Amino acid sequence: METTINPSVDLHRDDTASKIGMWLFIFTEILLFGGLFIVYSVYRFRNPVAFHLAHQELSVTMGFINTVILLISSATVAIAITAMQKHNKKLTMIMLGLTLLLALVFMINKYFEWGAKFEHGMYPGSELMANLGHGDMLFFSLYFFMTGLHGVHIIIGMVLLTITLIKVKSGAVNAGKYQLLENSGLYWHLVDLIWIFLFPLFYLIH
Amino acid sequence: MAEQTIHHQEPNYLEYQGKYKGLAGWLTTTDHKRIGLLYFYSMMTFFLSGVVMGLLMKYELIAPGEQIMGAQTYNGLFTLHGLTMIFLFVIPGVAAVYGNFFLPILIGAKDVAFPRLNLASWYLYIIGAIVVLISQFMGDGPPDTGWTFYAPYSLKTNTNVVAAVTGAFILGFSSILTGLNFIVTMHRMRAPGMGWMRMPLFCWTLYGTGWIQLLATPIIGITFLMVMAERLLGIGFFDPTIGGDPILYQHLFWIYSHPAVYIMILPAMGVITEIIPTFARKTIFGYTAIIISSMAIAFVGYFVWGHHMFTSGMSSTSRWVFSLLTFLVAIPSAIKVFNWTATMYKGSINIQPPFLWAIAFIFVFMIGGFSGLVVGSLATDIHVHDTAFVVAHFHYIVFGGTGFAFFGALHYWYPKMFAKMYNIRVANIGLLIFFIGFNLLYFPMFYLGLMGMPRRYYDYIPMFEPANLLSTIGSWIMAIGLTVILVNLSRARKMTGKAVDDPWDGKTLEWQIQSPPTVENFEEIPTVTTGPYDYK
Amino acid sequence: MSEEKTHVVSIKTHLLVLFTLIILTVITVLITSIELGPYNTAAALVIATAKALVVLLYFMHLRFDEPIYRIMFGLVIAIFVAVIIVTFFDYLYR
Amino acid sequence: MYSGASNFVSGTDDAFVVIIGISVIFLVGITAAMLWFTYRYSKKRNPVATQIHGSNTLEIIWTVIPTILVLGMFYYGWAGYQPMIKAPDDAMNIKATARMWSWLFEYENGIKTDTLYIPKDKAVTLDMVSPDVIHSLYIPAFRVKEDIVPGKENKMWFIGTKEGSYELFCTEYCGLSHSYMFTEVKVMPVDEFNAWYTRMADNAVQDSTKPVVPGAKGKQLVQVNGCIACHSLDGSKLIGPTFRGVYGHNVVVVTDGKEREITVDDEYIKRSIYEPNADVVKGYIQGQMISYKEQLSDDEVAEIIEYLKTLK
Ligand code: HEA
Ligand code: HEA
Ligand code: HEC
Ligand code: CUA
Ligand SMILES: [Cu+2]
Repeated sequence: METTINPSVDLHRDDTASKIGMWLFIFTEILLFGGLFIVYSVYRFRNPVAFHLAHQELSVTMGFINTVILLISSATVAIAITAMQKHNKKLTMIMLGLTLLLALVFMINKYFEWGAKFEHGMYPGSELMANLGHGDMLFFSLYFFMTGLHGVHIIIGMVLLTITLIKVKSGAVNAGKYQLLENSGLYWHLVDLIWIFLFPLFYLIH
Repeated sequence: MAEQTIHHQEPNYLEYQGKYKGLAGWLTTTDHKRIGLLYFYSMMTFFLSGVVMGLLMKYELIAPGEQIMGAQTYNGLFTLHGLTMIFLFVIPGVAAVYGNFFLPILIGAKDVAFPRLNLASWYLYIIGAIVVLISQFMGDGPPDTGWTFYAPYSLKTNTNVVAAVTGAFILGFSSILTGLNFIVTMHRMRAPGMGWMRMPLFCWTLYGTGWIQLLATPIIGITFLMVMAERLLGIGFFDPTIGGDPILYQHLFWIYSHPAVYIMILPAMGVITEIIPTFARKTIFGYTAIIISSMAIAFVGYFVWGHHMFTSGMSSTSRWVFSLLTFLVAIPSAIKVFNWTATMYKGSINIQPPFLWAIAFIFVFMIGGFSGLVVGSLATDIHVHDTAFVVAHFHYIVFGGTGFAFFGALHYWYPKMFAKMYNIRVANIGLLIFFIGFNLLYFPMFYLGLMGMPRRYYDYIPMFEPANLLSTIGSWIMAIGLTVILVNLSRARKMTGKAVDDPWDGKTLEWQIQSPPTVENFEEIPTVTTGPYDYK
Repeated sequence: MSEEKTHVVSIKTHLLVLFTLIILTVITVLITSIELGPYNTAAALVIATAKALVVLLYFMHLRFDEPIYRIMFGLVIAIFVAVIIVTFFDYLYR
Repeated sequence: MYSGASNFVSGTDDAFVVIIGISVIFLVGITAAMLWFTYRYSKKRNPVATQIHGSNTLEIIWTVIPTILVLGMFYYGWAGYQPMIKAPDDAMNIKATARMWSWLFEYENGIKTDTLYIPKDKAVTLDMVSPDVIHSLYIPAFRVKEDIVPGKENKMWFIGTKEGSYELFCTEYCGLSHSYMFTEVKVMPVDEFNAWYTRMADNAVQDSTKPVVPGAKGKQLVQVNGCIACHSLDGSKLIGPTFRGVYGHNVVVVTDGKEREITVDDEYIKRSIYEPNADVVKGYIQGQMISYKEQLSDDEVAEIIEYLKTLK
């Protein structure tokens, strides 16, 4: 009777399992955005002219800067993992901090970008938006919805990275056990991946 | 039997006392068996309330004109009935209850890969259910859109669509996480010697189901989010007055909801595949073929969604493409039916309630499937789309398929789960009444559909009265049958004496351990040396 | 990490990858700013896909992981693409 | 089955016969096999099972045969559907408007009806539009059905081949009175139809010249445009307020979120019809009634008002 161990607590640690789990989760996220990409491509196909004109309202510079920021942040997370593998805790923490910082800059940028739109009276539910032509309405609906949802993912990613950073600091995540770091890294790359497609779709293509 | 209690030293999962006792012990459990039962009890509650709604609807339809409710109530009822039955009963259904309970045992593991996530899925399920429930009482009243939430009606109606959609969204996440958990479990936790090709076939169907849950559910999640955004924020996606395309909504909805019907049926087929060899005392016929057919159903099932939209005004090209693909998805189902039948050939059949449920399943599943062929064909679907014929099709295949398998599984695994045996005779009688009622209830709907009675009709012209009357009477007979079955099962719980560990002489791993299983399932992780259905 | 051999990607590789990604981004911006008609979209999407691949293979370690991850990822994308194609059977022929 | 009355009946019914026929054969065969096995190989009669692991030949056979059968079914379904795609060029055009919860048919010469009248043996095309939500036009006897999607013009065509009246249902769920969105198709011999067609057109011309009973025209308009789906004539409350005694009575309306009391006069009724959401009667839901600006001219609204005055 001494074996009153709870199996779930007792479970041996299985990093591969959590990695597969993370990848599966990433697949669902891809499909989540996938649904939106379907909507985007259908409406773009049906309203080519309006989408072309509407996209000119977005600032390529702003989008470009944000793309580069996210790319760099992806690199810093990747480096954080390398550093961890090389037992360099300090570098890991610096890289994670850098990533968080870049994420913050991204959000601030977004804030100004959206803010500028709002100032022009362009926001969900606004009069201006309600009076847009059909194609433009769809473009901006999609723009707000997709970048908004992406923003939500950035925030989730930031929370994850912060937790990881704290755990790295406390040593709970270490060179022998860094699956959490790897998983938050994967998540962060996913956020980057999605942006890689959002950027040309909204800012570039015409 | 008495010696077994001495023999096994560990407490079984029902008696086990962890940190918390009583109800709290259940609500904080991470034991896959207890979570399975949590699902079971909550699901039965929802199922029975859905059943009551069904009976009320049938009563309303007994004759033309108003019987017991107004049109608004009726519209709210079939919406809630559909939501409850689909999202709260059959989609989690067999997988969440029996998958949770038996998947780890069948592959020789102590638990699923992520036990805490597993519990979280159940909580999400309950929260989703509560939100759906809240939608009935909050705002401007129960949603009245049908479970399909077609735009633009769902954007226009003043009823409480947002809450219902939110509930469904949360339920979707619960489903995704369960699927994820199962897939990882099968990848990582098979006992030594249990290669992929030695897994019991129920596990294989759960594997296929898991992938559908992962890849299809997010699509409906995002679609529902768009509906919410459209209703709350005033941005447009589907409303035609601002350029949206309502047909695109239907595409997105069915991109999920067609694969979802295979989420419902695959584990059900898996259960049947477990039951038949056990009672035929014979190894399964065509093990590999059944695996391939499960995977084929899961895969092809992604590409047939358009058959729900044959009259929606989509292009004729996509109409025939979807019709063709729909017919292709019928083939793997056919393979399964043939293999089941072949397994019975030259067996030594032990005729027990689970086996009778399996046969009843195959019969009603065939009727459902064949009527699926009728609606899968272009010309005929133009005639019967959105009529009572479709309602008959899906009750035959959803209730007849998943529902029958659910009860079959309950009779099959009951002695393992609770270590009690129910009264076999009463179980058989219950099944008989249930089966007669079922056919009397739904068969007339085929006829009604062919005659042209549309579905979601609160009232109808006198021509349709006789068949409707018959159908209503069927619903009462079926209610009697189900009552007999459930009373029989719940009385068994209180019976004294303990069922033997392997009452059916099964060969899969769950029968090799004690009933009820211990917390850890196995005292020692078994090493597997043969295939799952090794009868000699 | 018991069973899987861990592959350490050097920091230099990561920096190189980052550099490639930024170059690719600059190229898309430049390409799409000139008039190429329909090729415009194609070019932007091809480059985006290339970038995504680089991120997947290096940052996300797909190149160094067991093949199972690549297989799963490939299948998921294949299904998604097929779904889009099937959807467009409607819109292309309306 | 239901006897048919259009050119598509034979194609569709053939598909039914083929699919249901094959299905019944398999259903009976497999059920019989199962029951026989259960009986013949029960534990009592066959105490020891023979272990058979499978047979590739059989698997191939029962994959290939259903595949062929299923492709045959697909073919019949397609063959029955294919002629529905394109209408002949000489078809007669009728505009069908579906709205919550009534039907309106407009003919080429301008007459409007709420029942569909068509000549026998002549191709008819329906141009189908909906101003509010999705509906679906279904004539069981013709084996035709097509959704009516707002913002999109769907078409349907057929030839009525048998004289008589047939049910016409709405089969896409469209809200409260979905099940009452019901009317009929009348297939008439060609000369009878032509006589009806010109008579109706003449009536329309006469109406504008000859004075008739006050409100008669308005009454017709109210029926044809489906107002009575939501407004009762007997004082009971449906989706909208009753028409009985509306004219001249006082009503509380909500305008821009503020309540005010007004007396129903010509001006107000006109606004209620053209911009129903401007003043919403208290206790009723905004957005249910849609604007009739496109459908009803000023003159017609005046006729309706005349009619409403008669409803005391
Ligand atoms: C468990 C759920 C489930 C399953 C498994 C299925 C299985 C199938 N369904 Fe069904 N379906 C639903 C649940 C399900 N369906 C629901 C809920 C709806 C309505 C949704 C709504 O609108 O509210 C629906 C609606 C629906 C439609 C839309 C109808 C309409 O609205 O007009 C169509 C059209 O093609 C269809 C087809 C099929 C087909 C071809 C199969 C096939 O997979 C069936 C395959 C099985 C067999 C064919 C029988 C076994 C085979 C043999 C015995 C061998 C012999 C076979 C041959 C010779 C081929 N279904
Ligand atoms: C698993 C899925 C499932 C199940 C099990 C059922 C079960 C039933 N359904 Fe179904 N139904 C759906 C899924 C399901 N349904 C869906 C998805 C729709 C479409 C919704 C939409 O259009 O949006 C639908 C729509 C639908 C309609 C069509 C509405 C319309 O189009 O107008 C009708 C009409 O009668 C109906 C009836 C019934 C009945 C009578 C039952 C019952 O099962 C009846 C059988 C009765 C019993 C089985 C016994 C009851 C027993 C007791 C009460 C005693 C209990 C006692 C103890 C516990 C001691 N349902
Ligand atoms: C889909 C349902 C619907 C249809 C069809 C409909 N109405 Fe209405 N109607 C309403 C509702 C709901 C209101 C009350 C809310 C409002 O004022 O918008 C209303 C209000 C009115 C009023 C103001 C009544 C009062 O008591 O002040 C008039 C007049 C009116 N409708 C006329 C018509 C006419 C004429 C038609 C047909 C050409 C018509 N309606 C068709 C739903 C409908
Ligand atoms: Cu119009 Cu249903
Ligand atoms: Cu389907």
